[in-house]
Amino acid sequence: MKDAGFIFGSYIVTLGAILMFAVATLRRAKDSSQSVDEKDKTWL
Amino acid sequence: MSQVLQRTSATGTRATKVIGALAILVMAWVVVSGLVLTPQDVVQGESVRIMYVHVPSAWIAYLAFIFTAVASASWLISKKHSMGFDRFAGASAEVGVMFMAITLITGSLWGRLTWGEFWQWDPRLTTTAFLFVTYVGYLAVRRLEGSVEQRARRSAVVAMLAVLEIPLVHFSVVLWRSLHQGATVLNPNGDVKMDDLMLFTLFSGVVGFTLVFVWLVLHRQRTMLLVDVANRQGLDAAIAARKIEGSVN
Amino acid sequence: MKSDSSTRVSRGKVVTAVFLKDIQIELRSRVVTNQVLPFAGLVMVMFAFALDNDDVLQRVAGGLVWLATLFSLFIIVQRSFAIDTADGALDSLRVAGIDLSAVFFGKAIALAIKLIALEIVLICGAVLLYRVDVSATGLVLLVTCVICATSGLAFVGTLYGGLTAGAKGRETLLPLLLLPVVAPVLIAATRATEAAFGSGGAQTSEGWAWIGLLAVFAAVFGVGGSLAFGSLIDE
Amino acid sequence: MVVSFSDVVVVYDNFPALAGATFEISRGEIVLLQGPNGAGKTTLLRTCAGLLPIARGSATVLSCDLMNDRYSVRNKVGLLGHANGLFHDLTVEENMSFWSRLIGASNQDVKTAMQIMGLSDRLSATRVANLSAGQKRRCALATLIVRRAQLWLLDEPHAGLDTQGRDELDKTLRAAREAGATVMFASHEIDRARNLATRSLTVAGGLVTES
Repeated sequence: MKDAGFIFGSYIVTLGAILMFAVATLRRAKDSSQSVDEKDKTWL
Repeated sequence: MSQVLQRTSATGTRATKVIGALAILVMAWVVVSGLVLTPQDVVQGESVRIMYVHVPSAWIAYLAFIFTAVASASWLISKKHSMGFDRFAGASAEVGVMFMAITLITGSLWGRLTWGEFWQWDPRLTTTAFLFVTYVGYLAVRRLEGSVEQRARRSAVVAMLAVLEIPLVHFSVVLWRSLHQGATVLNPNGDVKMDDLMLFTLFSGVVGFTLVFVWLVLHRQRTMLLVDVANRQGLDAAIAARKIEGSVN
Repeated sequence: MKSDSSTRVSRGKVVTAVFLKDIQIELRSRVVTNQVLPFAGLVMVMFAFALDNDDVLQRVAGGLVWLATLFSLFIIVQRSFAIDTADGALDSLRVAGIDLSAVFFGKAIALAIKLIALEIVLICGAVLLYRVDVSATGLVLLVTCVICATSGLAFVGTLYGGLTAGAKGRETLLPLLLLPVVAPVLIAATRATEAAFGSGGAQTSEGWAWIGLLAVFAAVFGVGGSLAFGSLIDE
Repeated sequence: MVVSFSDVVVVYDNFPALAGATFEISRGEIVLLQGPNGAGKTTLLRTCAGLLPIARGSATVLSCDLMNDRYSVRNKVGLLGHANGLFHDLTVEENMSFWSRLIGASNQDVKTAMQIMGLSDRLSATRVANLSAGQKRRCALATLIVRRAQLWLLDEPHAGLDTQGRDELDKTLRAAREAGATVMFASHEIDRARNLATRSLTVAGGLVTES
């Protein structure tokens, strides 16, 4: 398995990027959510 | 119910939670199957395992940019100029840029293993790289100052121009490579002989990434709405403050 | 003084007026001749230093000419809109209710003239510095290539220059937006020019396939630009 | 009504430069806008010219609804902003002929306008870059006179002019009014401005009040 580093690397990059994006989005949502009225959150 | 959701995530609903849970499940299966269960490829050996993340992310990235183009066109055409179209276009482009970055990175890692090089001037690769830069530019245009409507108009026009540009870039790169013989790049996923499990894993990858895409876009789009609303409320406060300033004088 | 000011001026007149204004300002201020041209020439010389090999230089001469043109394009486009934003003339144009697609064509034609002047010098420079030969048939190809490629560059440059005019951080945003778009022009113009130069044994006939691409590019962004310019510059 | 604003909010860089402006101006008035710096005078003038989008409220200028269409009003108004809208590398005459060509004005109009603003033969061959601030202002005003706008929007038109230039400007504005035009102008030259104006409005904190 000399290629293991590359293979694991690509899985880590993929999952890591998705996770970071998700966390960043949720955090930003939380930050701006407090000041926003419930009725403006049309999805609830 | 909404109170409970409020505590966990600001932009979540039952639907996004189901999508999120499904996405995690499918992605876990893809990782396990892709890394452990599926066999080696006859030609490529272990490196074929990168395919299970590379190919789906490329698919989703292209899909995301198609959504951006359609949403931008809808914004321009629709009489009401609903901001929902604009937010969807922006969210989709952001997620698309992320998946395109993943595609380029995993692609070059895979390329290093199969071709022995990180990069080949293959038409598809080159077009993908240009697409990536183009949409990074699109996101930069979205960040230019101005009102929500200005952002929507500017970015919708830029997205439409990108639609004009992509075929031109692709065609020119194809023509460029075809005139330079000897540079026939072997197509990595083309010569993989896939058995049922491999096919199923690849298919699961596409499903899993699509779920991830939907989840991310839903949340991102709602976050954009939150930020826009928060800005608007900030504006209300600013107007009130300025009115007081005005009547004192 | 009762008459309405909105006597409509024909598009052609607006195009000519804007075009002549841009050219006249260039003739006065000599920014392209005194600053951009030396810069582009310097780029060509620096390439020669960096590559330091006559054979290589001869082979890549076409590409270097167009790369130097692209670098200069950013500067010329920025200058072209700095003229209009420096003292609020762009606002005056908007208030006067001028047809902005006519402004687009006027500015694009002026930009094309400046670029062509630059390219002629660069190509001559390539002939001298990199020792390339141009045959008579090659010259026809070269002239066609310069005209088609320059129209495309001028349309795209004016379009995105208008978008970034007056925006914060435009110096960095303009290249980011422009570079991917002009990639087809760079590829096609380079191949056509190499064919005209006969670099690496290329035949002149090979070049004509690229001219088609350049023409399509110019047409697409000419039409797209005249439609989009107004809403990009005037929100 | 030439201008009619009702609770107009205009946002500039996330800041409500106009925070609910309500006022009306009828035909033939010369209206002075007074108020401290940053009160919203410039924004008000630019909004009337159709340059800035209106966030809330409703506004009509020369029977064009600015909320739905800020473009059709433009060729009916003339705006002199803080900037002069001139090309500094061109001479006064070249600037004049550029603008008059775009508007379709006759040579005679251009000559008259330049005479009114005291742009002599010697000045007309000078590059704008070499003019003094007051001379640039006069040149900008001359391009405006050629426009023959129905509504004149002037931001500090007196600034930088000498007494003679100010007198000429006032005379020009009165003449335009005689011809049926309406004028809105902001000025810090209160005494002169009061003399010229038929009415004055106070702009403060993004609001407009009668003064």
